[in-house]
Amino acid sequence: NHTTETGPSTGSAMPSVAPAGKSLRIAVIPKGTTHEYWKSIHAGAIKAQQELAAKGTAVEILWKGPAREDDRNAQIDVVQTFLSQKVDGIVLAPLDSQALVSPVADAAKQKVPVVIIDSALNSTDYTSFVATDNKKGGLLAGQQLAKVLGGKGKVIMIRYQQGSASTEQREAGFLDAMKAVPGITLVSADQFAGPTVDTAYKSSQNVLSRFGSQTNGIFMPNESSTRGMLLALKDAGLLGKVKFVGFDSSTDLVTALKANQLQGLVVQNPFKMGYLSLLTAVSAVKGEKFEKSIDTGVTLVTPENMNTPEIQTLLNPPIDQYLK
Amino acid sequence: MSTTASPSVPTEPPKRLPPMSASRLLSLFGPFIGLLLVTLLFSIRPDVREHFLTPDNFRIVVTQTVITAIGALGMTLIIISGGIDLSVGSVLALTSVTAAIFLRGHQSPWVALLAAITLGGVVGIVNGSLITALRVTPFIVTLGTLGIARGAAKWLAQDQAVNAPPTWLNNLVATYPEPSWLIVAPGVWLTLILAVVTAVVLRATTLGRRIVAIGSNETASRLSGLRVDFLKIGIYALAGLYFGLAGGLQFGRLGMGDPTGNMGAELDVIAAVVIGGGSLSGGEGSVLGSLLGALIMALLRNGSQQIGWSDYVQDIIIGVVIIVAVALDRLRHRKPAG
Amino acid sequence: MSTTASPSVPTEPPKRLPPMSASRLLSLFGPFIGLLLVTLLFSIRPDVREHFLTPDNFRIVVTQTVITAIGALGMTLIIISGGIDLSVGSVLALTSVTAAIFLRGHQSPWVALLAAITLGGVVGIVNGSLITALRVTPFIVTLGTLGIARGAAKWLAQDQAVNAPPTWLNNLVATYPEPSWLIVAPGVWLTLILAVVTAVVLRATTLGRRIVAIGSNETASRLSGLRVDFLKIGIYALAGLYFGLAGGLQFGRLGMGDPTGNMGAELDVIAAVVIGGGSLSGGEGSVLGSLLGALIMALLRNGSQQIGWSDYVQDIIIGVVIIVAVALDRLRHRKPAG
Amino acid sequence: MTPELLTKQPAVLEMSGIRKSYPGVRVLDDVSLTVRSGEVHALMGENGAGKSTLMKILAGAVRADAGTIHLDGQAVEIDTPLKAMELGIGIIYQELHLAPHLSVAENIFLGREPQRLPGWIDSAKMRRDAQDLMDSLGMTLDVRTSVGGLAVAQRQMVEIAKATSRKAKVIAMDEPSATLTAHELENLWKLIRRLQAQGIGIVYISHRMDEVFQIADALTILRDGHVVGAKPISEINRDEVLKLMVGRSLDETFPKIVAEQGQPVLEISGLSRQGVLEDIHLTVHAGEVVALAGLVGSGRTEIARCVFGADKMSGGEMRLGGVPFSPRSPHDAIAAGIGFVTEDRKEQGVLLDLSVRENISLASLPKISTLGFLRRRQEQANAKKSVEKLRVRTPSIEQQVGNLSGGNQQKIVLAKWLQTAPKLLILDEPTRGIDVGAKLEIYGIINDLAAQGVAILMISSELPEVLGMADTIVVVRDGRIAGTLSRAEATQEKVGQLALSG
Ligand SMILES: Nc1ncnc2c1ncn2[C@@H]1O[C@H](COP(=O)(O)OP(=O)(O)OP(=O)(O)O)[C@@H](O)[C@H]1O
Ligand SMILES: Nc1ncnc2c1ncn2[C@@H]1O[C@H](COP(=O)(O)OP(=O)(O)OP(=O)(O)O)[C@@H](O)[C@H]1O
Ligand SMILES: [Mg+2]
Ligand SMILES: [Mg+2]
Repeated sequence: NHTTETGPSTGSAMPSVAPAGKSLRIAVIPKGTTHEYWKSIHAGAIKAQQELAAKGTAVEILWKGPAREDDRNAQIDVVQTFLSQKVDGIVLAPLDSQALVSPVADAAKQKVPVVIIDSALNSTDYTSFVATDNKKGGLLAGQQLAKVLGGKGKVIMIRYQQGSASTEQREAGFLDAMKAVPGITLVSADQFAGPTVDTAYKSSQNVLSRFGSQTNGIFMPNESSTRGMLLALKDAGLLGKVKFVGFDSSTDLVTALKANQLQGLVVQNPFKMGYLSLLTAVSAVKGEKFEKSIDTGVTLVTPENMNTPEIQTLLNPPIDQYLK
Repeated sequence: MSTTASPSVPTEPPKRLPPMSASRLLSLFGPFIGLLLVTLLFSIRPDVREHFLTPDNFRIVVTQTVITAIGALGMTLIIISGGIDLSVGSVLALTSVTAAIFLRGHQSPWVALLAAITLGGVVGIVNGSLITALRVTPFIVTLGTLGIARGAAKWLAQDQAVNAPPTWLNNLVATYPEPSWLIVAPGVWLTLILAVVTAVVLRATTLGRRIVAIGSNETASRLSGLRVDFLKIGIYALAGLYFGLAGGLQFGRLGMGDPTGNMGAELDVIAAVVIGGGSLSGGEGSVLGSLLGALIMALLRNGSQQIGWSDYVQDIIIGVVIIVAVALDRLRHRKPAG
Repeated sequence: MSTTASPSVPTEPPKRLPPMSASRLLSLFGPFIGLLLVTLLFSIRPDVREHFLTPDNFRIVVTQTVITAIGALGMTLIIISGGIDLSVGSVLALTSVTAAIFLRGHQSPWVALLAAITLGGVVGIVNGSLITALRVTPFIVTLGTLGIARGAAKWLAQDQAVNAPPTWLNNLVATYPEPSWLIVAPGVWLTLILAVVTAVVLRATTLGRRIVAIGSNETASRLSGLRVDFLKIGIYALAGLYFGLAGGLQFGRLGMGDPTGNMGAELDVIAAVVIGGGSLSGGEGSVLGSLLGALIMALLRNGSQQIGWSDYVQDIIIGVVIIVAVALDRLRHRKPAG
Repeated sequence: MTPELLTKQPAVLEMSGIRKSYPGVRVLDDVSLTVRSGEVHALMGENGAGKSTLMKILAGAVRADAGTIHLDGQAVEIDTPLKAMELGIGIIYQELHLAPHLSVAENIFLGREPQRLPGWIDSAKMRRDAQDLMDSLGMTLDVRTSVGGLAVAQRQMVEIAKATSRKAKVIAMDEPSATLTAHELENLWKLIRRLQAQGIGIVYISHRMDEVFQIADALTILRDGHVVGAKPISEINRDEVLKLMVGRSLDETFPKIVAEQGQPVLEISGLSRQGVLEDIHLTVHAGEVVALAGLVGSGRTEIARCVFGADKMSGGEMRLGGVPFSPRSPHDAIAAGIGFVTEDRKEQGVLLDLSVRENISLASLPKISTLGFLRRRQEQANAKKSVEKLRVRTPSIEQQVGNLSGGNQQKIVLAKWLQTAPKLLILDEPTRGIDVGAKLEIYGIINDLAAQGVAILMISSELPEVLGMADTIVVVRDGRIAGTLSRAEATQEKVGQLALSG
């Protein structure tokens, strides 16, 4: 159980905000808890916590997400409950750009700083925004696919789920990239993969059954959909024959990349996101200086560049080192 | 008014019933016992209690309960009449999207809310009509409309969350209401008023008694000259109005219409009714019980989070509480075995 | 009374039954009609038909059906006995995670599969025992275990998908099986064998007869000497074994155990049974029907995606088909009113 | 009313040319029925003759294929129960139809509750009116109690109150007396006389010949869906009625054969059950028929349920075949050789959705199976034999039991238990709703069983049956044994007196 981690309390440098012996309580609220992506964020936050502790600021991380990544109500409830617990600061990956506006406004009223991570929020009440440029990610993926296709061919994109802002931006970015290449036609871009690998697998099978024989390239906008498509390609005997670019990383996907079953993965830096967001939140609580907006960057990983040390740290964030 | 006809205690064996026995006391306060137990559970640890037993937290929990509670009121009517409605989650999404679309089209908030309520009623009429016309069980019809309403919501919303400018609708389920003398959100008061109205309808009106009669023995009701089909359509329509209202409030809560939201809400709503003493075979159910059932579930989620239990502990505990609550309820009024 | 029947007793068809009426034909081929209609629907457009009506696509669809179909077989037993099980989705997740964990721990695939099946049976025993011991309706008990099993899955998996090395389990539900003379995945054959066994149990054994009897009138069954509680536990346990097997195959299909997977699968499984002629009030249900029900639903999704309908059109069409299929079924054997 | 006066009365109800078929069965064929104002018109016929169906058509619960109905000389179309009610037709169905979660008062006034304002129930008035009704029926029953907890006879009285409380021109009563004992029956008859005086026409269905000749003014007899006779009661006698009903002459006296008694099979001593039974002593020998007599609610069924393991006893002991016996479930009791024909056939006796064959074999599945597999042929053969032996009127053994007439369903229950070849057979109201011919067959079966050494414990509310068939009569009152009489010493008066006051 790693729900709450308490750093060693070695007294505080700022007794006015955090009286001696009492640590700062920062709630970190992901969109979900199951994906490796969120674990990396958690690990990054813990790294920041340990560094802060070493500098004499004790921070308690309250890690809690909604059960499902599409349950806006549940995430609102989580935020509100933390507010009633009087946490000192909040790091939030909003499930939705609109739905979380009012709880964040509540936080602002109570003078609790909120650092938004991962996805945007339609509001000005937050303290700082630490995120990836998802549209740029989609664009990178599209450019890579166009490159490996030699600028022509038929392409499939299966969307993730309705109402998921970050993947919608990736999809939009990808479509922009495709539009820029006249030799490429999109044969299917309006089906959805659904929330799990299983749903993505079925969806991919069905779409491939119709278009598989004529398809040259594929893009999938997140980890579970990329995984599902890999399974479907394997079934259809198309692994390696169709050019395929995915998004996000996991052990399986990295293996596929190595085997040249994927020609590219666009990865974010969730570890850095978690790390920076906690530091930013603590700075805000303590009234120190902080950045209003931080881009943690997207990187295109290809079979060629995947063994470079920078990419290796991106692909294998030191999760185990921080999360037992 | 006759008090023995209370829908929550209908099957007590009549003759040998002691006037105010332990079992009768239990049956009156039974639903509160669950509430009390859950509250105690989270008040043991002082560090949790400190944040749990506060007016602020109470405010948060009751506000979180509103949508499930209003849904549960409608569902209580349906379940007492021997039916069930699985389409609630989808209808919440559909009507909240509708409210958002109206607002986005610069209609007044009143019109938007009314549109949501009306659409809820329309879906109810469709459900009721299909059930009576096709003679298909409510479970299946509403499983079908679950898909249809969800599809309609996605279609209306063009597969995207529908944002709308803020209006007073957003204040309806705000945790800190304006004006602040309201103490809790207007939506909470609305829920209470609706609950009283529903309880009165069930106990004191012909409609209410007929709802119980249909759930208790449909054939007998038909043979007694009740227009069962007509009544059923009416019940689903009425409940649909509640669901539409809940959808309107759901819009207010999020400030947007989410076509993929509230999935699985039907199970929460049904669980609330059954925890509160409703019987899925019809004829039994209590308005107060359903409200408390909804509250218990919200309290459980809230408390689990405050105590810092993981997601899976929460899943497990809520599952256990549902079973235990209903088991206690069965002990209260045990039926003679066959 | 004599128990040794003389073999000479004539067993010609009962006297006044019309030899082969339209309604009898309908009731035999009814479930196929739905299948045919759906197939026709997607075969109208030549460009879709070209890819839809192919052996390869058939292979894909039947393979996708396997898990729902096996679940539906177990659910058929439960529904015929007058019960219901909402925990299926969670049990699928729990048992697929279990299989993954065993494999990751370097157990043989046989052990992993057996573990999944056994655990499914254990959850079934728990469900059955709670239902009979607490006298709480199956809907509520399994709503509770839905949460509990889901929580257990997340806990076992430590909130993460559990990856495991590939074994022959992954071949069980592969679209192109090895050896290739199998034509379809071994899992499909397994499903068919299980279906035959289940149908034989239901029609030709005392157990089957008792399952039907309990679903038809529990009190009368008890008074006729059936050990109803014992049987019920057995039925949920047996169905649990099916669910466990389905969970094992689910693992095989993905090559991983996903603790958050298969949410809502219970509704698919129940819908399959009911589309196939099962009645939620017990006593009725057909193995063949349930299989076809599962197939119809998979075919609908497959076809909709091939034809390129949007998600919402799919939602709506599937909803409509569920209602229409059951309405047709009701026409087939209409019960006397009043 | 005298017959002469009656024939001058106008007809309130005229049904003519009524036809009704179900798949495979023609139930009613050109049936006519004329009921005059103030007349009690008995409708008689064997089980499955079509009596209930005719009444359901009258009440709008079933639609006829053809035929006309006139009320007060005017042709009417009755398509729903509501319509029938509005036209002034009241009915007491053979199978009770009450809402268990509602109170007695609410059931009586369901659908036409007294209202203060439109839609608002005036519950005080409703309660008063209901109480008055029950009082006038001689029932001491608080109308606020919910129907779910009432005994069958009490529910029957609620049905009667419900049907008669409406402003009706015609009231149909489908075997109202089947579940009643003498006391309630007397009240029912008083009520019928009152209704009669108001000029209401009454259709009265019963299989009890005595009753019919006591209360009816005229009589219509159905056989196989045809009217085979319609006469004023004064122009017909019992033998003729019997002959018309069954198509042959019948000797109506009880065919009791006293069998040789063997060892005690069931010995009950000091049996009690909290709040229901106290200190019951009872012995049934092989070949003996012991009848439990008593008023409704006296606890006879409870005794049977305890013996059968369906209810737990709280004190006392039982021996079966000389060895101590304490069944924990019906399963135990059946395994030990007990059979139990329950009184409530719809809830506890038959499985309405299943076929005749499946119902008959339900309690004896182990006997017709090998290693858990059913021997289908044997099952069919057994079912056929039973159907023939008990003369069940059914198109086939595959017919759903729910489609059989009430009396035929009762025969299926009996057939089911005969399959188990019990040592002790408990019969709770075994001839309820059974026609005269079939009754005689059942009595014959009881004789046969007794002759084979089966012990029989019979519960019956029909005194003549008790007196006619029992070797020993045990009278139960308020959960205690009020007295035991041998066949020789028992008379109607003695039993009645014991049942009422000891
Ligand atoms: N829904 C139905 N489907 C098929 N057959 C039916 C149906 N309802 C009644 N029957 C048949 O109609 C015939 C007449 O039934 P009905 O109930 O009218 O008999 P009854 O004269 O009232 O007999 P009883 O004295 O046993 O009550 C029976 O043979 C019965 O099997
Ligand atoms: N479900 C019940 N709840 C409460 N009391 C009951 C219930 N069932 C029966 N009783 C009461 O138990 C007593 C014994 O009933 P029982 O059925 O044994 O009587 P009985 O002599 O067989 O009468 P009947 O002729 O109606 O069958 C009655 O007072 C009855 O009202
Ligand atoms: Mg009848
Ligand atoms: Mg009795």
